[in-house]
Amino acid sequence: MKRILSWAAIAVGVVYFFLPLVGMLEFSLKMRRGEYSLDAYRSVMGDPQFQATFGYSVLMACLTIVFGVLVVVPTVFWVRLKLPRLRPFMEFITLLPLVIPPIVIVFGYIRLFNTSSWLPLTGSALGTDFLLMCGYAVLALPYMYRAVDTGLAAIDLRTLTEAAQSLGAGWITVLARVILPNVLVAVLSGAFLTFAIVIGEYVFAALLDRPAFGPYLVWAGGNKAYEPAALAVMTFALTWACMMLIQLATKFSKHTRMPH
Amino acid sequence: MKRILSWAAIAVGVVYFFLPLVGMLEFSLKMRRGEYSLDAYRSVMGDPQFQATFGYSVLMACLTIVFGVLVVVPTVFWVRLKLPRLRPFMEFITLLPLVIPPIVIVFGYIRLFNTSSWLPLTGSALGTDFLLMCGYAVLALPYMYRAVDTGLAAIDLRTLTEAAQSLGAGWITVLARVILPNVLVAVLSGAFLTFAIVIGEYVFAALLDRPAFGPYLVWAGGNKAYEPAALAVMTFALTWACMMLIQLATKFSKHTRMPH
Amino acid sequence: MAYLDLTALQKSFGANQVVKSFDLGVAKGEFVSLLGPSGCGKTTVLRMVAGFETPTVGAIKIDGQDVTHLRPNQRNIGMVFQAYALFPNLTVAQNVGFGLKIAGVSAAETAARVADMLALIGLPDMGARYPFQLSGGQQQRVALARALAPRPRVLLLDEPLSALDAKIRVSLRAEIRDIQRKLGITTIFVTHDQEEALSMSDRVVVMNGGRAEQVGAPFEIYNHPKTRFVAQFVGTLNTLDAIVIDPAGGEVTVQGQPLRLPQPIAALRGATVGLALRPEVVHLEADTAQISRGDFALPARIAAVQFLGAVIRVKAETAAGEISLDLFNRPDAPPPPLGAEVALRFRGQDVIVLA
Amino acid sequence: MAYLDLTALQKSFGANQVVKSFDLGVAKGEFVSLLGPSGCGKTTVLRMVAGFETPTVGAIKIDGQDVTHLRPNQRNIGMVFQAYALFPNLTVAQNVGFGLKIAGVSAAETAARVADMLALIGLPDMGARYPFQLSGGQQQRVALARALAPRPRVLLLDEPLSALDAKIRVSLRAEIRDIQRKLGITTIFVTHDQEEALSMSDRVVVMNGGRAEQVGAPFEIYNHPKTRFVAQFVGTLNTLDAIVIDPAGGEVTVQGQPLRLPQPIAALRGATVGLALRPEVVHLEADTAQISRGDFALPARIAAVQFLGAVIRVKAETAAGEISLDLFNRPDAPPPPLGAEVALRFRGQDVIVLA
Repeated sequence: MKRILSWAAIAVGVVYFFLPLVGMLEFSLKMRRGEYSLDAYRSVMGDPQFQATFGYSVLMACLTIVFGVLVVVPTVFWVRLKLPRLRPFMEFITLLPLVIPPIVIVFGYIRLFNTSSWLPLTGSALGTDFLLMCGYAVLALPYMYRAVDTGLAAIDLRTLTEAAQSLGAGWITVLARVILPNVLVAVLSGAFLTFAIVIGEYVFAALLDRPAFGPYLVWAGGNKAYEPAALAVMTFALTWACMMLIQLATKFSKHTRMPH
Repeated sequence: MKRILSWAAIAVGVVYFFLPLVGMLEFSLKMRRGEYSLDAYRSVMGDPQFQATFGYSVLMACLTIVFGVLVVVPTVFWVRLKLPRLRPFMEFITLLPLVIPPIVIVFGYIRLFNTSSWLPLTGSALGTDFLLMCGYAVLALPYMYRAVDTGLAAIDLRTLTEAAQSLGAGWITVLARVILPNVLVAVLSGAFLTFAIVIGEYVFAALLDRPAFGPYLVWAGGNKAYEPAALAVMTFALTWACMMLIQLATKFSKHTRMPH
Repeated sequence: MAYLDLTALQKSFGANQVVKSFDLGVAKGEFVSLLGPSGCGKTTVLRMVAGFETPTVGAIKIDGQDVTHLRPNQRNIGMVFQAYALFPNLTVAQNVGFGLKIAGVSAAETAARVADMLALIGLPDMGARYPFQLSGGQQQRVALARALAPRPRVLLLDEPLSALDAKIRVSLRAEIRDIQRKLGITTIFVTHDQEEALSMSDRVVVMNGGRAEQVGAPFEIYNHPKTRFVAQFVGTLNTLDAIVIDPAGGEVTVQGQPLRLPQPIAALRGATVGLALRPEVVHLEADTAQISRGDFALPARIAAVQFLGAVIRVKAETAAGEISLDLFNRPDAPPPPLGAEVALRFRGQDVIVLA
Repeated sequence: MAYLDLTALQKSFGANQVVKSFDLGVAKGEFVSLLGPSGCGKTTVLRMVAGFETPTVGAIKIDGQDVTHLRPNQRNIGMVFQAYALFPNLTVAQNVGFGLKIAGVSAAETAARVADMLALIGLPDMGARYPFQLSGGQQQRVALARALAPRPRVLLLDEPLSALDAKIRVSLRAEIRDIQRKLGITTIFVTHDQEEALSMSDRVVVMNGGRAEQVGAPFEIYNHPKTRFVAQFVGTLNTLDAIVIDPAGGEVTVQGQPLRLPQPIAALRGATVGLALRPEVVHLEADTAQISRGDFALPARIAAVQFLGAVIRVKAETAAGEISLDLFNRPDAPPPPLGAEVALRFRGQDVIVLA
């Protein structure tokens, strides 16, 4: 009885998530009257605005990932190895972007870097793009940090480093041959999560007035009928692909699969 | 040298986060010409729209927390105790809301529960509120799940349950006297996180057209000068208070502090 | 009829039969160990007694009452786990009093009983501490007190010493046994460590592949193993081949030397049988001239010497293979040097004939 | 001059002086153990030799070369850790070849050396496996092979057996010692387990509070401890009070009975001195009539009997306190029953006089 109940609970959860998606998928295929077709998708793909905003967001996502990885991985490695007392502080800092509303962050940026400030970033498109990327990096920080931190926690960082050193390895060899290969999966999963978050982000892009995919989605939602559903399905498919990549990356790393 | 470098990196991180806030705080105090004052705050607090939207969001946050706790805690307990093979599946499901853009989720809801659907929730204010709360619960699910799961992982669930049973405890006693007291802190930290996220959320509330605090923040940002800064500072103070409560809750539970 | 009675117990998980027809009667106040390698089913038997698993076939009776299908919280059984399993949010006193509180015992009575229990485990002043403030050994003693506080009918110990350091493990052995004797509580102890089982138990059940291979007192199990598995699992064993000369008279030859065993041998004349020798029954004679005629003595060469403290373990090479033997340390006589030529002496009555 | 030379080493962490003036010379090919309780500084000494810590004061020389301020990767030292520390992303063969690859050894030579090493540790066919596919004991053997592959000048073992099961721990002891002998590599072994230190080492350094209390062969350390700490930390010890009768002649009385020690006593006539007895030098006489005149014998009552297998540990109560003694199991003579009246016999030359 209890077993059935718990399975039922899980079924409810699945429905709760997937029903909206199925509904949207079905609707997105109904653009042509009376039959299912891919017309809505064709219409979306042909829209030059879609192409522009989507390309822009993908580029921003990639830049954010590179920026995030370069900042997070060495910092976490060093804090874990040499400044472990700073870890609670790091945890706290990286939790902030989750609890400070993005609206507040973006207002702060606008206030600080407006055209009359000492660093008028919002004055140029490129400056605003940079600001947007910084914002995205902040948004993604909790996930990137936790992913890398979990990855490094799974290996015995100090002992592996010392073992490699006693075998003649210098710092660069330690990082390149011992540490990186063992956290690559974690870094990848953090990167995919960052990608998914940036692609769907709305508040930052809208308030900084940049031509990103999120605002386009909302605009399309208000002005078109079937295309938004198609867009939503496509976005979902993309993020789903990201999820799958995370899972695959985890599976692929056979050496980290522990017995039992 | 390396030490200095790493401290410098941390300092940069702090500046990156706190400079926008400090700038905003300074600006928010400058409403009265030539001197610092709390005029902007007074103006905000007196705004009936602020009172209404903020109250609405606090209520929604509390409802979301209750809903989330009631769904998540028993599920996680049962899955850990009796269906451990389902855990990867649970991890996957609870990761979904992070990677599916909120826009897509809310479009799905609107599509599924619009006025011409089989369950026209968006037709009434109360129905839309319910939908909004469901959306918030989905948004908060990853954090609530992970908090509770980590809390349950920290205790030896199975053995503690069996120990209590062998001492004569039934299921209710096990849950009330053994399990709950030991995950309370985790549940609280998940709750505070949920609160912070709901208070600052924009996309759901805006697209479902409900009078929440997020849309009010954005509206004020576009239409007022000093008040948005004051609002941002207040929101930040609130979320900061949440963070502190999370930290305090962790500290308070002296029995879970391990000597290591 | 025994106080605790396990009759024809079987347990399968899916297609995997973990316990195959297990019978055991435990007398009131007896301390019985289930000893065996991992996967032998010993823990499953214990968990069936506790009620965490239901037997596929068979019955469990305590003091005449059939408890086979009672739930764990209805059996009045005390259990101590390998992982201590103290409730981290409760103090030591609250942990010990947990079972009493559930049983509805009054606060005053609970307090008195908790104080008694804490005195019994030698931690009378620790009541207000939290588990994380205790060492592993102290935590396990509190777990024992908690299990004993509600005066259970049977005490079950599931490898309670495995998580502890070597020194504490040894001292806690004696302490648990003392407490068990003092309270006279019927106890089942599960372990994979033969020294624990031998040193603590009234009787040992050696388990293998879901069955009991032998049940007996430690001295019996060690000196008169009934099966090859028991002989090899319990203690260290040297094996020698012998040729049967006179089966009825127990006469054999080892490397051409005659040796008389105290009992007849179930083998034909001329057959080869396996003899087993415990390391402590083999004596080392450094001066080969000292051996009198008629004694059985194998010439040997010292191959390894391990100084363990009180005991020195020597490995000697003989024509019949390597033989381990144990000597006591003697302050006036250092262990023999590597490569020394010696003689190994042993008596027919100390030999175990392997089936 | 010794091959590995530690001179006046000191190490402080902040105000905490962990190592206080430590001197040690290790001969080429010698196996030396650092034995002591946790916090005695043994691991810090090892880490200074490895280069993971820099001494506050003092010098470390290997083969005449001062390495005190060399970085760990410049010392050509092999190290094995308690936690195995195999690189999880590399196969066993890649792990073993890691140091050779860094040293720039050719692929062919590396492959040959790796094969040699895997044969040496008895895992010749495991090269293609990943660490997680091996048992703990196998992983630690691979870690040993990895440390040895680049032919280090010194091998450092940091409690390499602590994470392993009791049975594997014992068998790996002998294996490590064999490999060390075969390669003749100078080795420092850190452990808190006295049996490990005694059974494996050429010499043992007993450490306490950041200092070496005694350095000597295991037999020496065990039978002739120089300080009370060494006597009590290494092995089990019974203590008895004795009254000095004739300091120069080594005569004392224990419970009124005269006992002659082989050496003079550094105490005044009439003073009380502590005598220590190892459990294996005390003999138990069940038949008190058997004791001949002139033998020293204390009347006693059996208080506890622990059957450990080869050894039976008996606790006997005497007027001078409880005394533990070890007997070998004898298949034809069960251990004495609890409460039996016996006599304990020991000789003056087996007694340790405590300072």
